[in-house]
Amino acid sequence: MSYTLDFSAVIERLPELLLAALATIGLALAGMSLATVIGVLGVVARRSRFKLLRGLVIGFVEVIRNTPFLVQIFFIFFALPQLGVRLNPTVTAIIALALNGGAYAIEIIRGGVDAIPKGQIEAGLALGLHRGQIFRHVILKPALRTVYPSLTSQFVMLTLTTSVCTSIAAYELTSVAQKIEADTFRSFEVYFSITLLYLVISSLMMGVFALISRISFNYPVK
Amino acid sequence: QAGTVAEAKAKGTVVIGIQGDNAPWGFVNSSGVQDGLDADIGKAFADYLGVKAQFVPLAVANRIPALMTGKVDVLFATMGMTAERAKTIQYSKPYAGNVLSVYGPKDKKIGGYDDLKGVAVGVPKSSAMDTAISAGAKSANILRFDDDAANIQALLSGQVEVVGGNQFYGDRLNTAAPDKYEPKFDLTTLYNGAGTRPGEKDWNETINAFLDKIKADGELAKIYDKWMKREVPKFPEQLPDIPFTAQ
Amino acid sequence: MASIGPNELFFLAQGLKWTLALTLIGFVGGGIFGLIVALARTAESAALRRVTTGYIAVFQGTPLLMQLFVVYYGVALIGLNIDAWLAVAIAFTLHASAFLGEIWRGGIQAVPKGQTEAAKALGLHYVSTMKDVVLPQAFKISLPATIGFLVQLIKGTSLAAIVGFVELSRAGQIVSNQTFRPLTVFAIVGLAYFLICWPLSLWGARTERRLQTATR
Amino acid sequence: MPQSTAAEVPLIALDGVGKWYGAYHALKNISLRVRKGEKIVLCGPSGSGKSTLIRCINHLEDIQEGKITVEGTTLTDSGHAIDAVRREVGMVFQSFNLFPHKTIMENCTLAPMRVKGLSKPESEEIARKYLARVRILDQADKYPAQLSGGQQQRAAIARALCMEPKAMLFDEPTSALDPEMVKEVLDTMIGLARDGMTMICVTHEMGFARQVADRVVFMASGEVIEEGPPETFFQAPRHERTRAFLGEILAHH
Amino acid sequence: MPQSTAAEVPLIALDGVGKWYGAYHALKNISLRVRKGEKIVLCGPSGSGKSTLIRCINHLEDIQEGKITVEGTTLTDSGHAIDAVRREVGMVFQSFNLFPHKTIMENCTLAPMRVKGLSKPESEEIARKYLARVRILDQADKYPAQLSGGQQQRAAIARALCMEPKAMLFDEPTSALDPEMVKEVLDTMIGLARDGMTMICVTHEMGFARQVADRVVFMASGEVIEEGPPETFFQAPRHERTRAFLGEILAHH
Ligand SMILES: Nc1ncnc2c1ncn2[C@@H]1O[C@H](COP(=O)(O)OP(=O)(O)OP(=O)(O)O)[C@@H](O)[C@H]1O
Ligand SMILES: Nc1ncnc2c1ncn2[C@@H]1O[C@H](COP(=O)(O)OP(=O)(O)OP(=O)(O)O)[C@@H](O)[C@H]1O
Ligand SMILES: [Mg+2]
Ligand SMILES: [Mg+2]
Repeated sequence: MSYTLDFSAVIERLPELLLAALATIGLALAGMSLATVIGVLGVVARRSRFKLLRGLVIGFVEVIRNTPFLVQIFFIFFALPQLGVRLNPTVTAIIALALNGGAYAIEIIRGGVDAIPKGQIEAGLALGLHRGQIFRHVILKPALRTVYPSLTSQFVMLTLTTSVCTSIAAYELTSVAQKIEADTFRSFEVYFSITLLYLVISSLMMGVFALISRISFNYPVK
Repeated sequence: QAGTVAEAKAKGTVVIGIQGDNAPWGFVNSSGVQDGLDADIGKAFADYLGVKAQFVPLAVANRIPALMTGKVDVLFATMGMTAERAKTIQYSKPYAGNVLSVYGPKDKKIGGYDDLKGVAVGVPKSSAMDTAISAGAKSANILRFDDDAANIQALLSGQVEVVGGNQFYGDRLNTAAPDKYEPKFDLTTLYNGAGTRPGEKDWNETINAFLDKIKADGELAKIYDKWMKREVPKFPEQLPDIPFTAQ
Repeated sequence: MASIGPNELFFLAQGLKWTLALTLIGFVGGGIFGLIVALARTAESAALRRVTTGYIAVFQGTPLLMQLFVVYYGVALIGLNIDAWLAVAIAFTLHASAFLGEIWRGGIQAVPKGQTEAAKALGLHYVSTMKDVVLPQAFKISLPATIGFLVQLIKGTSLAAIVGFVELSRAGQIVSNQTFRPLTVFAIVGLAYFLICWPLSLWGARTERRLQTATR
Repeated sequence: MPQSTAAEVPLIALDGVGKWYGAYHALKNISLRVRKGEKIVLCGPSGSGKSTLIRCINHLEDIQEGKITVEGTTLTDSGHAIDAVRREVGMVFQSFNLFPHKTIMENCTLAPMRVKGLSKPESEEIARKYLARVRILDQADKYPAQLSGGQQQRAAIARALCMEPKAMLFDEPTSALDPEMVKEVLDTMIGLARDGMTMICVTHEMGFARQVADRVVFMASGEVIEEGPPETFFQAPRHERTRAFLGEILAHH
Repeated sequence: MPQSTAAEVPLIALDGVGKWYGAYHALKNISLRVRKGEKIVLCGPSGSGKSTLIRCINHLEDIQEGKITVEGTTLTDSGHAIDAVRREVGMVFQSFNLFPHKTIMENCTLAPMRVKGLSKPESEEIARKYLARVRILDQADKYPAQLSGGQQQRAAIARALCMEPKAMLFDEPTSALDPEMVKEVLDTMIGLARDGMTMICVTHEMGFARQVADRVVFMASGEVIEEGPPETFFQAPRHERTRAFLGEILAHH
């Protein structure tokens, strides 16, 4: 079998791919930011006094973590309209990514919060701070710092998960790649190229994460 | 694995790639057996060669790689013939035609490409409907779904206003939502050809000869009637920039 | 148009069988190589550490879908024709070993340094230090994360469809294209995944809690 | 701080306090009165309930029996009473428990700003005062991890003082410190004691007890076994249990 | 164990040892000779290099300058020399470092089986002997977490003894213990010393030093400042640095 790789078709449409890569980064960033918010709020809810709220959060986390992302995004896109909620593919993708990443973030951040030495909380209480103040000023930052590596590697996975959004016709790297593949039948060239692009994107993300960590967690620890 | 026609004959099997999930063209049925128009034509081709057919169900994303890396000898994989694709693979003469139309709700006025401006149009990813509408209605908001099922579901749930579909969409839409949808206008008739690796004259010539035979002796008509419930369309003698024979 | 009957459910169950088989392959292969990756990643040789760091970056930094594709078709492209099973086994092994290697590295590094030092001071060699002292503790520490990854892997096997495996998701897609009821089909598929993954997750959470109370 | 004038009204009063952890009876019928300006040293074997006792005083643990009153406020489960008591009582822990992500200054200003609602400049003013008093004002902009153990513990003392409490509770404030750092922290505490601060201090530093304690309270198995001024306590312990304990503690020095 | 007869040949000898952590000079030109049966107490302020010194002796750290010889074997980077030395020298850590997933018995038999290649019954025989000697034979089947700190440290001592080393290194063996448990561990060590074991012991327990040390070695900033028999060391320290340190250590007791 002699197949000669010919990247000319890919190169010709490189601008399209790069634009789509930007869209992928955009989806990932939006998803992550919301996921972080969901993660923090979810942890607050899980620590709340209200049993129902705690139960809801636990249920949400379990359902999301134990079903494939594809099924989740399908439901948001195809089933919600039956309840009158119609979201366009990009919004759907962001929401699905946020919910998926959020469920993982809740579990991860909760681990960090649980790992905060009890003495820290007691010191806060002894100073007269209230539960909310303690969470906000004493627990949150050190907890995020402890779990930062797990959180960011989860977010890199979330970035790669954006490729599944192609199945609800969202605009991102994989869908554009598939379109180019369908037009030209240059499958190898297209897939090799986007594999490389994904690698670049995830490396970029890691770089940015490292930078963020250096800026926000600049306090020394023993 | 795959090789030349002579090797396939010597081995007694021809390896045929078909689509795994594109009824009624090519699909794997509930018993896990490949079925559909492409499967029947594949079987006829194996009979023609006097060998057994070994089917490999493929997805849209991997049919070309499977052919190019020799994992299959030929593709009867619902491949619409376009000039750009013909730069990569070798098409045979066409063996099926597909009337593609735009479907939409009865109460929506859509007369042609011009009416698609700014309209959300669903199409199956990598399909000829995609190609046609992309070319014809540049300012349409085209959403590309993984397959026909998702595309139809998108129309039913209102995520798109109209869809580009093949001749089977009418029935399906009618079953799901009686009297609500209708074909709006025809896009094009797209012809499907078998695919082989470029430069491999033996396969291309053998398939063309086989297609000439089943077109002539009515076997194609029988298969066509079974799956498409239609008459075999009249095939063009040539298509611009799509050579039917290997050089 | 077909409806979703026993035939379709049976077809989905067939897919489920492949899902489990693929998971097993990935987990066993990934487990063996992941151990090597974890040991290399914590080795004293800086070169070895760098190589494994790169390895992990590549396989954690690209979608599994692309890895499967590149292994299966990319290898064929350079003239090696390998069986689909072997390709999938290789791809899942590479993928899982990167993740498991990283998880277990964390476990190894979480074992207090004093443990290794005590082992060294007793004269134990590398193999015995690892086998008798560090790894048993590291595995215990990493068990929850390992189970978490196993759940991810189960869900990730759906991508093996690209090399022709009709596992649960692909089976769902096929049934959905025959019955044109994607929502119902995917609800069933989602439920099936949930029923496999959930007990695992619960088990993971339980061991995690047990570990936490044990170390307190 | 001026010495109290109404010394007969106790600042902190425990009456028949009983505390259970599940089925375990950790504190048994404890009664203790601490007058304004008084310094109490609490000692006893490990597990005797010393920490539990002082943690009950500012409601880090709740009690099942008896009554705890601080400056006239009886400690109930009501958030209001707890807040009032915690504002009057500062606490210093064995492991410092400084907030690692905040500078020493931020550690000191957090509670004044959030609990008392003071402005940032006001809080920093107060913080500077107390940081100077424990002699680490020059470390104000460092993070806890950048300080030695002794400095960290002094910072923790300053942080508690910034709430200007009426009494201070210490739970083995020097036992996590390297031997050389013990002295600087004890000196700080001696200084506080001299200034008239009311203190309850769990410690095994018997030199400190001799030097500053008004009373030494000895606990074992959740009970107060014996109490008295340090001279009599060390020279003539009445109970066998106390003698055995003192023997252990003082043996290897 | 009988007292050494050829006391003039050192069991452990350090000659001009220099050690750097990156740019930090942790040990400066250290020379030290330890005869068979000799007991050395190493003391000095935090960070003076005491731990580093004894960790170098069994090559938990490597040195950049000078020479360490143990029973005639010069410690190089060769695996062979390291193995030989580690077989002769046992080490006990501040934080015990027992293997938490193995019972006390398994902790004790692991090295004899893996390093010396003894059979399980042989190793258990030895383990029982030394567990009995540190008086925790009855705890042999428990896991470390089920023992008190003092028992854990005695188990760690037994574990090291099971390799029947010629010398033992102790790095602050009692400083992680509750006050009441210190004595039982010190007693065990005193017993070992009486039996003639060669020991180098980092500790701040000056009572122990007085009682058993042949020589006290005082370190500061990576250097040996002063050494001598305990009587002269404690009564008449020659250096200002030593006097200051002893003042600190003994002040609050
Ligand atoms: N949260 C808890 N749950 C159950 N039991 C507890 C808890 N906290 C303390 N205890 C038990 O209560 C008893 C008293 O503990 P406490 O910490 O008050 O002792 P202590 O005198 O401070 O000892 P130490 O000198 O070791 O600090 C101990 O037996 C301890 O095991
Ligand atoms: N791994 C390391 N990397 C860099 N510096 C180190 C390392 N280990 C120790 N040091 C430094 O070397 C010096 C000596 O440390 P060492 O632990 O030997 O002191 P020490 O006398 O045992 O003190 P302590 O009484 O606190 O245990 C210290 O300044 C310490 O910070
Ligand atoms: Mg206590
Ligand atoms: Mg040390």
